[in-house]
Amino acid sequence: MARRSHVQTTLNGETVEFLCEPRQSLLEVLRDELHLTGAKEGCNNGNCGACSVILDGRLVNSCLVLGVETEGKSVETIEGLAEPDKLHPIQDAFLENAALQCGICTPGFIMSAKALLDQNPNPTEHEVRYWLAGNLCRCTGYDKIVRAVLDAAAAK
Amino acid sequence: MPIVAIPSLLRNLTNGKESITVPGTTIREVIDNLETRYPGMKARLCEDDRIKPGLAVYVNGLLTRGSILESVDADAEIHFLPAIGGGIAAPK
Amino acid sequence: MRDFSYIAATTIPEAVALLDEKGENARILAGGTDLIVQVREARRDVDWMIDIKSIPEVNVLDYNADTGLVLGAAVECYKIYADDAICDAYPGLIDATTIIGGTAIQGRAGVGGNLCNASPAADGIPPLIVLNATCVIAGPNGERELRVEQFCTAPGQTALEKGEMLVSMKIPAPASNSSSYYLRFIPRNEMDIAVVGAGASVTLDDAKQTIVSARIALAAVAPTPLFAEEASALLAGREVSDEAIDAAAQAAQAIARPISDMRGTAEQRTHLVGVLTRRALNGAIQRVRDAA
Amino acid sequence: MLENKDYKVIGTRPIRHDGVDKVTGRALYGADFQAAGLLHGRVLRSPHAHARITSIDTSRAEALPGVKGVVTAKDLPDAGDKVADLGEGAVNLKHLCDNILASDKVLYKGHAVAAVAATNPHIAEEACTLIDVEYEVLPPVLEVRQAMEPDAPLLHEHLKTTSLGETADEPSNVASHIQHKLGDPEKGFAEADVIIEREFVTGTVHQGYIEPHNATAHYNQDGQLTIWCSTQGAFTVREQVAEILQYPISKIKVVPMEIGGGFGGKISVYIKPVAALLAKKTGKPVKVLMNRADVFEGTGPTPASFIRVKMGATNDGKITAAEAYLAFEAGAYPGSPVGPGAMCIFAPYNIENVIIDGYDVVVNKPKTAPYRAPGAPNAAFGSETVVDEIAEKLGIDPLEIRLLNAAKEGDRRADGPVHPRIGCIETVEAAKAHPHYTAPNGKKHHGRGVASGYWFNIGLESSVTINVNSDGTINLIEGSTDIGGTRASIAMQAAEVLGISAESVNPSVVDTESVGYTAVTGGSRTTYATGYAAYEAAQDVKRQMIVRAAKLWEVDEANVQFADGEFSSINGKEEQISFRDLCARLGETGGPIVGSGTVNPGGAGGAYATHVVDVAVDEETGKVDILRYTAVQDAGKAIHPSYVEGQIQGGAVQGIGWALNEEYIYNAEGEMTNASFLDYRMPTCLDLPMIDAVIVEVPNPGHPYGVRGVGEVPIVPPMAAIANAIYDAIGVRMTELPMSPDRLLKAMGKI
Repeated sequence: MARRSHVQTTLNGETVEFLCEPRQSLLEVLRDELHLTGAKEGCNNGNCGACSVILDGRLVNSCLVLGVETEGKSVETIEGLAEPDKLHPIQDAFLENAALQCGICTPGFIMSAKALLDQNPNPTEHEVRYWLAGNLCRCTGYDKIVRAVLDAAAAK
Repeated sequence: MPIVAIPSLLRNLTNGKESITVPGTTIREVIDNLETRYPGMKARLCEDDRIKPGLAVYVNGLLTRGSILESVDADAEIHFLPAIGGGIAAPK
Repeated sequence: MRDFSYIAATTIPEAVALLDEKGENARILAGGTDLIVQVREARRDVDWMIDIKSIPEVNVLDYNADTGLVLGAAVECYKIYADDAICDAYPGLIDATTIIGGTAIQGRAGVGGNLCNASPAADGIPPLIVLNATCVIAGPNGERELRVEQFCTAPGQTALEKGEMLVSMKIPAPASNSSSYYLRFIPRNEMDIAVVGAGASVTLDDAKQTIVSARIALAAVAPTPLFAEEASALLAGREVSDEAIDAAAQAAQAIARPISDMRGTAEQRTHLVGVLTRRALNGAIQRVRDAA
Repeated sequence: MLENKDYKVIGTRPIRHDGVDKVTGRALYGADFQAAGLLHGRVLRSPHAHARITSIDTSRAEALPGVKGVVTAKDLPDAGDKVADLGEGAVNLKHLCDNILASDKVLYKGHAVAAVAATNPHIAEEACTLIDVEYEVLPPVLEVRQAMEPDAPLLHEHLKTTSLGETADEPSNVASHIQHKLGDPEKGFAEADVIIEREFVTGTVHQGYIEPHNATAHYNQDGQLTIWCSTQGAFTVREQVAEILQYPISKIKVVPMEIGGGFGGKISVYIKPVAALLAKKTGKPVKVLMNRADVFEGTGPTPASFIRVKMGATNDGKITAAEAYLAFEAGAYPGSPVGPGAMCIFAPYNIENVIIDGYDVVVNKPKTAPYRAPGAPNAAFGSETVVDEIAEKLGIDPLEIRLLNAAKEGDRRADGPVHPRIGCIETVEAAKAHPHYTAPNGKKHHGRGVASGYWFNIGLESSVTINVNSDGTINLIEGSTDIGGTRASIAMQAAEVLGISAESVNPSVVDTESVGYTAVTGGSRTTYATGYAAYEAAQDVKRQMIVRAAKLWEVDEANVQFADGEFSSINGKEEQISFRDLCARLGETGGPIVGSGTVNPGGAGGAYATHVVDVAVDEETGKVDILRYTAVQDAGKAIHPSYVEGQIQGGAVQGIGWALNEEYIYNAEGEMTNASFLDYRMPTCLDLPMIDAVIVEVPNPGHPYGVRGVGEVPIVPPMAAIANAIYDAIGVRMTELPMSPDRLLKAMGKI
């Protein structure tokens, strides 16, 4: 077995250190080593977006990033989004719009929406749909999710 | 007396009759009386004094709990139909 | 997932030396969006992943209106389409970079990786072909260049020799009155692999009526992405017309050697080559005409 | 008759109780479960669609460092011994067990053969490659009509066709035949002026929930087995595991974690008994997770089918007779939903003369599982397309012909029973009046289609307990796992009874030792039946509170009333106390109050839906785009309209996926070649417009608030509606699902 590497990264604004095997994805590291289980495994090959996180300001599928690659980088996950006493506006919009049913895809959608609104604060419906096409939801038919993201943009 | 709709696949036992009026105040009594008139009927509907797995009993258009203990009105209409899979696991 | 070792190389010589030393079971890791899945699904045996993202040369994204574009092998898609000058100069390349995977994939995947993965269905390769791209390859014996249409040799196989790696792609500056276009057919609107892909570049005369030259390339209809050389040549000197475009489309269909698989049937693919070639050519011509 | 009256809580849109946990990533799903000393399990699956297992050698896997245990079917109790005990049911037990770990034969690619527990998932995976299994490969049977041929290879040597309790003499792949007959179909067709008969083929499709199956099991030294998992029904897991492991239910506790989608697919157990076997063997907690390919290949999809529909009508549009033949692929073991398919196929219509035959047929594919209105979508694709063709032939508007023939209260269903109060007509009328239907539809290659659908819905057992808190709130304990906001819709019904806000209810979904028996979250029953139980439990609380108020005021209980959240005394003494204030005085009036409600209601009340869709067809590529979609549905009474809309929208979109692209694609060896989200092609948000969900409320007399189940019927109409829209656009009748671009190109004669 390849030696476990020591990795230091910034996770939701805090410096963290962990040991991982090269074959462990960032998703595995988050879930199994750091016990942050908000990012979900839906397909483990980049087709569902349930594991979406933001790496150095850019949306990525954490199942397609090796844990060792995050050395010196900054990772944002769903667990870092809300303030201690206040949800992020996108989280509020998802609740207000009933934009979730089972909720398994929700953390991924919210991280993806955050990455979108960070760089495009006023997206059109088409832009929202294009940006979120890498996030699969099987429950909602997407209607309320798209509305929630548009609402969150308008609320900003 | 309750009326039992005979499923088409059981009409070979009733000489083609589509519905039979039989006495009974429970499903069990109704089936026993059917059996008296049309021997073989009970074996097609029941197993060990219970409705066969996979069969559902409707009384007056409503799905019952599927128990032979279910009581029936004097003018009840009774149907034996395949149980609905509707998101429900295989019958016990 | 099989066990492997990870090394982050910081220079080209270091990466080349590692590739040379470790041999067949070493693989370059850039965006990883294909490689990690392939190793996870045991479709590629890799013992060493050599991460090149810390090497300056593979991160170059340099466009100059006179000399063209140098596109580092590890530059992610999102950086390419975020550059307005590149969007203007090479719209066909932008077409491809905005449809490779979803947004999250585009945050990691790049055209260089798309090329080295050598999928017959790669969306990034037909635009490189029609834009006359050249691959800059580093190896134990120094650097060499190779035309992009010669880079892929079979599904998943490239012309890279032992110890060699792709450093960058060079794309000449666009000629005046020229443009490019890439499209693919997929049953959904995103997140699919091309059933067929078609790219085209055209240069028109000043009146924008006659085709001076054109290049057509196809994806997912042969073991490698194809340069449709004869179809392209048919258009040189022809007036823009449905007849000329149909003739090119038919010539493109003639070189397609598609298979039937879960993504489409051979008959469907051959049919689509005609449809998409016409649409790619018309799209590129329209772009020339729409330009101020 | 229930009226649509004003409620205080019902019909409002509060924030769901589990919402914050789910938008912050804090909600714990099955795969999120962690435990000290946890081992990781992995299942080895068959590479062949049909083969006899001649030997399994696990020694190399066991020798791999990090491997703690390997199990095969030999570790399961011998199901064969149970034949004598259980009679005919024993056959089911063998099938149930063999589907968990194959004993003698593998019947589909992906069939579980063995499993490993190791210190990490990568080692477990590697160990699976070290298990040596020898197979004698047999020819696979991959299609229902092929499987019904007399000379088809047999999956099960002892399987014989049963027809309502009668068993045939010769073995066959046809597990059962059902039939419904009403009136005189021959006479009905003789009366018809126009008769249309068409054949339809539908592909195998998967529920496509985003969360793969998962299970963690642990055996205590005292033999107590605990299973943490995502499931649609913790009690159903307990029953199935008890049967498979021959273990008492009292020794099994199932803890339902949050569940990431099910749609019927998370009722049957797959890896839960395997996790239990591995936990027993290793003495450690073992977590077994499926990956996406495992989910596609190793769990139950809904069946492919062959359907023939014949319908006749008079020139004025009256449907006089209907005939259907439905052959459904059960997968590896009997049990397709051909029964409900046969019962639903003509349910939107009042037809006097009907004959329907259904066949349940085994093939070398995963054993099918329920998927949203199982059987009904396949059936409706056929019947609703034929109705459209009849309307076209007669020059009658397609919604008008549905109104002319619509089923209503008192009409007899083809399968016999008489309809209670139903909302079929109301959904068609609402669709007809909708601005979508009245909007112009004239563009070239654009088309509009409509279709209706029916689903029974179901009742079954539910239990709810309410604990009253001293601050005027209640804790509501339930056993229905919450897949789509049912904590809210159940809590709201209790809140309505007690005159408190939805926020004053704290709903909890608990394990099998902490609440009364509750059947699965499925059959569109949860808001209906568990909501009914919550209503009853709240009524129980109310009754007890009235006793306390009477005691407080020293009046007779009969003189205490409760309305609008206030208890008051009548007949003399003027007293009043709010629910909240009385809650603060429970200690002094007799102690805590616990209310309970249990139900097994029979009046689920069927649901109808009518959908309208506009499509654009690219004639050169065969691609269909959905331009506009309106889904009308009778919800009886929408408790939380947002989540009712969500069910309608989600069901419609699953139907759109089924209509256009989703299918299991098999090669000649019986291998599924598209077992990934990349190639299975479920709709993304870029493939869709907004879905306009229109709720019609025809109260169900079988529920105190008139609730009808809403989860399943929205997936019934989309396939036919889209097929009809495609016909409207390009004049081609599509009879095969999915209506993928290559099939459209073929149908148009382009390839």
